[in-house]
Amino acid sequence: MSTATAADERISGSSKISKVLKRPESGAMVAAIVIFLWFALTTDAFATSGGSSTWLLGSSTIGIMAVAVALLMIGGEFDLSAGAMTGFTGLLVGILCTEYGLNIWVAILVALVLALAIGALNGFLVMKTGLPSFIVTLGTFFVLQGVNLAGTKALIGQVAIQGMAKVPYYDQPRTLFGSAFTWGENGSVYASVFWWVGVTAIATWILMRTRVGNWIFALGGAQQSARQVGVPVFKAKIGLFMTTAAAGWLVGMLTLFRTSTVQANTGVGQEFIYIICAVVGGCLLTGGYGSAIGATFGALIYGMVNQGIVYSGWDSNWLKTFLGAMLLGAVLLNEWVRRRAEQSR
Amino acid sequence: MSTATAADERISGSSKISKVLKRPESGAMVAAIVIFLWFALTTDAFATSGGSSTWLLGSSTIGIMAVAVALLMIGGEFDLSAGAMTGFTGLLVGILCTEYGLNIWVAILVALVLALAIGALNGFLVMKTGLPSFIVTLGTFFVLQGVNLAGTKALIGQVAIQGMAKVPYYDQPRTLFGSAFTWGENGSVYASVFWWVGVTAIATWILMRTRVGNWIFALGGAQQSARQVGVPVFKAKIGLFMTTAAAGWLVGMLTLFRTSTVQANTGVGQEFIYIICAVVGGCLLTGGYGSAIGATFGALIYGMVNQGIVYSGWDSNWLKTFLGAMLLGAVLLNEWVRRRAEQSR
Amino acid sequence: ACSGTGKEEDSATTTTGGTKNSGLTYAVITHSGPGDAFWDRVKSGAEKAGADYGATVQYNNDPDPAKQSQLIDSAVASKVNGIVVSMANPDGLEESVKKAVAAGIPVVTINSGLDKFKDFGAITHIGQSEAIAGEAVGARLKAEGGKKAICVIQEAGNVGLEERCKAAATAFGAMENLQVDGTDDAAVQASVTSKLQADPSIDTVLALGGQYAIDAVNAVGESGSKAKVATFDLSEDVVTNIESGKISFAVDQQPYVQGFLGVTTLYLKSINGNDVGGGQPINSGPAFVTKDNAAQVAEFAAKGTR
Amino acid sequence: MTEQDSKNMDTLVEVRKIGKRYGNIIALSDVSTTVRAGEVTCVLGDNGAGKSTFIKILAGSHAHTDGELLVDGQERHFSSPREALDAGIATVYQDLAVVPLMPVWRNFFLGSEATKGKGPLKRLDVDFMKKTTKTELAAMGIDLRDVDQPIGTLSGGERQCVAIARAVYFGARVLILDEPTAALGVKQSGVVLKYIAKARDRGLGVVFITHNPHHAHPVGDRFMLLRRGKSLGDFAKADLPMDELVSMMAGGAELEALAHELERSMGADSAVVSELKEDLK
Amino acid sequence: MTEQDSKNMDTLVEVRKIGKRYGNIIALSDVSTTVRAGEVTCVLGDNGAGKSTFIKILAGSHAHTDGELLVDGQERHFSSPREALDAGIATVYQDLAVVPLMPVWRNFFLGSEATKGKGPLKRLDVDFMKKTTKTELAAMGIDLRDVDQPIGTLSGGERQCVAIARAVYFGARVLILDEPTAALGVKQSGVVLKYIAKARDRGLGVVFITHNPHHAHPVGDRFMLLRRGKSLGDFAKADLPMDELVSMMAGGAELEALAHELERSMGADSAVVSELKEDLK
Ligand SMILES: Nc1ncnc2c1ncn2[C@@H]1O[C@H](COP(=O)(O)OP(=O)(O)OP(=O)(O)O)[C@@H](O)[C@H]1O
Ligand SMILES: Nc1ncnc2c1ncn2[C@@H]1O[C@H](COP(=O)(O)OP(=O)(O)OP(=O)(O)O)[C@@H](O)[C@H]1O
Ligand SMILES: [Mg+2]
Ligand SMILES: [Mg+2]
Repeated sequence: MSTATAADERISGSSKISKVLKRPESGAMVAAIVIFLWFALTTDAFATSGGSSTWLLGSSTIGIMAVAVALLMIGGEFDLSAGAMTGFTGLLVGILCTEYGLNIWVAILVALVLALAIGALNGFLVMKTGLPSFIVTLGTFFVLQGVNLAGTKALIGQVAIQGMAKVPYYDQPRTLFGSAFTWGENGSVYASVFWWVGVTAIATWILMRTRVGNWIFALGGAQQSARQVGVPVFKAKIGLFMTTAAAGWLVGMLTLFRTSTVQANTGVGQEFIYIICAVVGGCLLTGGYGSAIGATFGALIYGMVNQGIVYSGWDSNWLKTFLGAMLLGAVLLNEWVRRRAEQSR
Repeated sequence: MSTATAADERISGSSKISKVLKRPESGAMVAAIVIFLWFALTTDAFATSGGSSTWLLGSSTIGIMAVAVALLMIGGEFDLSAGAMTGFTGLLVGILCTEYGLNIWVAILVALVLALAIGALNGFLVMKTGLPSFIVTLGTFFVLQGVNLAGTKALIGQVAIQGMAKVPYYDQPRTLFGSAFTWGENGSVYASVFWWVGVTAIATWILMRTRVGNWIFALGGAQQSARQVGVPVFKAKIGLFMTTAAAGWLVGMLTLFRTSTVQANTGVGQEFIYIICAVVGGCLLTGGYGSAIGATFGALIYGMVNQGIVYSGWDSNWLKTFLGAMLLGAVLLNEWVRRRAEQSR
Repeated sequence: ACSGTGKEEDSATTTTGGTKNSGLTYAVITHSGPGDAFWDRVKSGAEKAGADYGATVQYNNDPDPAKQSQLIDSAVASKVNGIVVSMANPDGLEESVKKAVAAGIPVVTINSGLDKFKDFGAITHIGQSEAIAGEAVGARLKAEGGKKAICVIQEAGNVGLEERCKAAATAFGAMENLQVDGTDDAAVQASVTSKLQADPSIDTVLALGGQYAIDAVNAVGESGSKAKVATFDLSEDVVTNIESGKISFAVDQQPYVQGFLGVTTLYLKSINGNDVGGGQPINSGPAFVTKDNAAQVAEFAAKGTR
Repeated sequence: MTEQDSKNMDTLVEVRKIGKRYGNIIALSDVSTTVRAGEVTCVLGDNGAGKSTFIKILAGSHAHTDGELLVDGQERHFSSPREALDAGIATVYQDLAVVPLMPVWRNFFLGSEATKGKGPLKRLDVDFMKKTTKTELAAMGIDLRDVDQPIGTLSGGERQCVAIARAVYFGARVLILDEPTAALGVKQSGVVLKYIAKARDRGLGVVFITHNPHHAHPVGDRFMLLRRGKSLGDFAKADLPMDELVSMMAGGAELEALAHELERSMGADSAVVSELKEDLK
Repeated sequence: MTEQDSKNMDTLVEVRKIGKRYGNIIALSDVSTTVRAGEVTCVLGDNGAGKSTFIKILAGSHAHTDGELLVDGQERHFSSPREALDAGIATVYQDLAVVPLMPVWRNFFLGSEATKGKGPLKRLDVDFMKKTTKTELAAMGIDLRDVDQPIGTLSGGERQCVAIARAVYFGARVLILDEPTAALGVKQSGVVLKYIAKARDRGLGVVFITHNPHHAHPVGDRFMLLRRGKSLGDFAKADLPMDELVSMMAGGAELEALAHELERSMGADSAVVSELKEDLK
């Protein structure tokens, strides 16, 4: 009865390559390669060590957030407070150190704990009230945005952290978050790039190879069904919100210790960039489908386009137009690749 | 067999009021009343004729867009280019009139036709490529944003329309779009408020009482099912995108003819405000549920909170924090009302 | 491009002047948000200078210091012949600017960064900080008899705007900030109206951009207040309103000058090794436009160069 | 009804060597049959045999990738269910095609709404639609509390009945039912069988999918058997006594093997086995 | 198995005057019964009678609003299906509870994933899960092409089989099945009946919902009848011959009325009517 032989007459030919191409991230990968080649061939500086370290740096912080946001989106939720969180943690550490002279490591830890608490609160509100996370985290976003602006002004009288470099032990966390390896002629690979790679790897492992990963897919795909087969929905969702918050903290630290400053409006408006990168990387907005590597490629595409346009010397007024056209192009290519793979897998 | 009598033993008591409260917009309505009362009682100017005409004006343009966006969201799609569209149409009319001396009515018509074409293109891309509308219209948004800035700059050498009031026949469309009735002591009800009421009424009629309205609900609720029972999915979706584009045009005209100027960044970032208002008004982000009146109340809440905070004299640095807290409060109240109604309908 | 109505010459970014092509490339990197009228004039000035000298000018901007520093890095990687940069948040740019200087690329700072340009190794600084202009405006408003004022901020958390208001408040006294949503004129007008209604003792409104001055004038009319309106930056409509007395004055920081002189300084460095200013900053303004001199600037305002 | 008779009747729909691939998955290949007016064609087959896929091609919901589909003798390639509906083909899908959040009555009339009034005042005839929904469902033995209830809150069988009542109400020439009785009680199933017989008597062509031989045998005129995406041929009712039908539906020999296996594992006197055997012969 | 016997057996789950309201809709009220080890309790009733609602309370998916639920003699109020699962109650839902976009094998093991390795290296045992899924489904007569296929692309019956196989595989003490055979072919139905009998013989308590008397009668030990949300009582199998069961499932008198009505409208010799009558008596 169960004649499950390898060669089933109900399947037409199938190749290994097309199986790989069927993964959610494959399209974004192809699109990233195309865009890299385009700018490498049309501009002088893009593919040099100096050029590539610039767009790698730009992509890295966005990439870390995009990966976390992708996990959350696969789990069926949004976090609009993710962008403001990067500013919040950075400002908090900056204020605690420059204004109140707190030990820098303690300040960093305090920021992490607060970020996790806010993430947990987001998750708790979403699960307890039954409101869409889009709205709940929008509320948190507004609140954080106000706190960032008014709090910073009230406490240090200006809207940007200054004098961070003079804080004792500044160099220790700077090594961890803000240092760079020189590379090639004038390139420098920043710490945030390594963090990015690490975060992507861990997220991929969790998604593909752990129980929690299985649950994340199920939460986004059909929460009711997941609940019915015994997935701990509540805990898993709160964990996801805390993950994005933690990523926000990480990016806040990376920003603070590389530039030694953060502004009150840092990160505002970025929340959608993260979502965009995740979607370009193959995540479904409705949840239940996507990958961490895809989000990383999405961020890479975004970063390359953003800097590539600068290298091309096009009028910056048109920047957004080029960005829009390239994004659309990348997503279309992405979709096309996936369709082709579906058809001939 | 079919003993469908009025008193079914399987239904416990049910009242008319709770039936009304079960509508999607009921919660937003209650929240709007609460917020109105709050500000009316705690500030002097909020409930005066002057005060209320101010927040009515602020709500009206957002309200028009929110209603159109709500229709689209009920139909299961987003339009992120809606905000930039208001700027685009306003700038276009301004440039055509001040720079090329085109007849003002012709310019208005040209802008409408172009807006509809862009809306149709959005819809066409979404339906043909199978990409999420979030991404497609994001592309259009970026493209429009760039066109607004760079196009305006290239054509008139600056980033805002100037000298509109000197254009021949300016007064005719101004009467239609920009005039105001004086009211009470120092109040003035602008044309846009009337447009807002009209748009809400028409949208409600369409949703509740026409075939197209039935289709819109079905599209968002289960597109595949709708298709299977013969709903013209393609046409209906494109129509919805054209509707938001037309609303963008209307708001563009209302802005241009009230202030006699439009700048290149008009409307950027507003697209999410529209979505927020629709959701506060009871629309589901996932589509298939919501109402036009609800979106109108959502816009009203947003407008009242925005101005009410100013009337209260609170530090405007905290504006966003208050806004976030009030939004969350309104949505929670909204949800609570709906739940109560569900339980005792 | 546009027809010959006396507007600014065609200003594509990569203009290679009508006469010669010097083969030089300069990057202008500012902390402006997109579509900001003030910075648009800085850009126009820089591009005009580039066109005049036959140099290529690449203008880019980002209000986030992390991204602005990446733009500087990009310029260094592209091996430009000089960089003009506005340093609203000097700490955030320090590393990148120093790297550029170390790579042998001459740097000129404009608009803000007066305190730090020397430390970072820039040739000179052009323009005055927002603080100087703000203080001048505050003092003038006070001299005109203002008692209580609001400063309308159209972009939350923008370092430059905050600094303007702060400096104006220092010189004026009772001045409060009002945050508004600069992308929605109806909301700007409504917010200013509300504020004037809520507090009738406000007699002065300071706007930070031409567009918002128009909204403020409308709001004053609507609220029935007698408040005076003053503004940063010019536009055709602002000049018209100054002439008709609805705006008492506008402060012109002469952004065009900042862009033009920035590129000019680099050009002189390239072709002649000059260090303009000799290590001292060069002031670009501010100039006040009132009813008396409005007519003179009207023509330039219409062109979008003032 | 003999093979001869049915040949003389109008052929409404004919498929020739039709096939459907989903990517590299071949769900259906080489299937040929005809749907004739006044005849009930039962499609039988194991789970995953391709029955629903076959149905979806006829209903215009999926386009076929191979072969030909002829409606009234003309070759067609439906690009949407709307076209099939316009050709008079109404379908009850296995997944029901309802919109969970919408009220029952809106679902019932979705795509074919009743209106009243003219011009801009043309509007939904809500009262008529609510009344019709209520009565049509009552006729099937479904006594709804409230037709304003979202259809997602109905029980599985109630939802199924809405889908059937809708197709019957709007069905014009061909009525396709994909496992309509699966979730239904005995009473409701009887009503559905009655509907099918009625539709046949009115001259409609009916395509009926079921796994229940007790449902298939009484109303079916012809039986088409699918197996792993391939057709094993058409049979007229006359050639097919009930027990043969059952054994055919269960894969014949394999069912007997199963009965034997059960006998071994559970003992010959086990209730299941004896019932199975009873069903078999 | 007599009434006497079953009384002596362990009571696993007991419900007392249990009830459930959805807002003002009363879906279930005043239902009492017991689930005993080694016994199959069939829950019968019309569409919308409240069977699934009853099941969902036992499964911890919905909390009851009235009455008491006792597991092993202790009063419980399950707040999530996880708690019910931990108490050894595995359920096949009528709406199957699968995640359409996820591969078959991930769905099979969802919530009870198999892992290997220790500490941070603890990871899913993918090979084992794929193999188990394939073999468990093959044992039910479902021969999948590829367990990596999203479950949403399976046929209705195939999906049903995954849900059943999963519950059987993980079922510990109580197995609840809500219309498991609805979408299944004759062969697959036979396998499910075999599973039920096997589970019973292993000493599990089984709750089985079906509309098919031919499925209910062979395996059921006790029959609980629901009508419009109310219980009409429990019956032991001995007291209930097949024909009485059928008439009870169809609402007894009402079915006869239907047969008469059909006779009038379609003629006494109509195939449907005679089949119905046959079913009736
Ligand atoms: N979430 C809900 N909200 C409101 N009413 C509901 C809800 N779920 C079920 N009902 C109602 O409760 C009644 C019982 O439903 P249930 O699903 O238990 O029936 P059932 O006996 O399983 O029927 P079937 O045999 O058709 O599956 C139905 O009339 C249904 O309309
Ligand atoms: N969208 C799809 N993509 C890939 N495979 C599919 C898709 N839809 C169906 N299939 C496969 O095609 C085969 C036939 O499916 P179909 O739904 O036609 O079966 P069926 O005969 O209706 O079965 P059942 O009696 O269980 O409903 C199944 O094996 C299924 O896995
Ligand atoms: Mg099927
Ligand atoms: Mg049920």
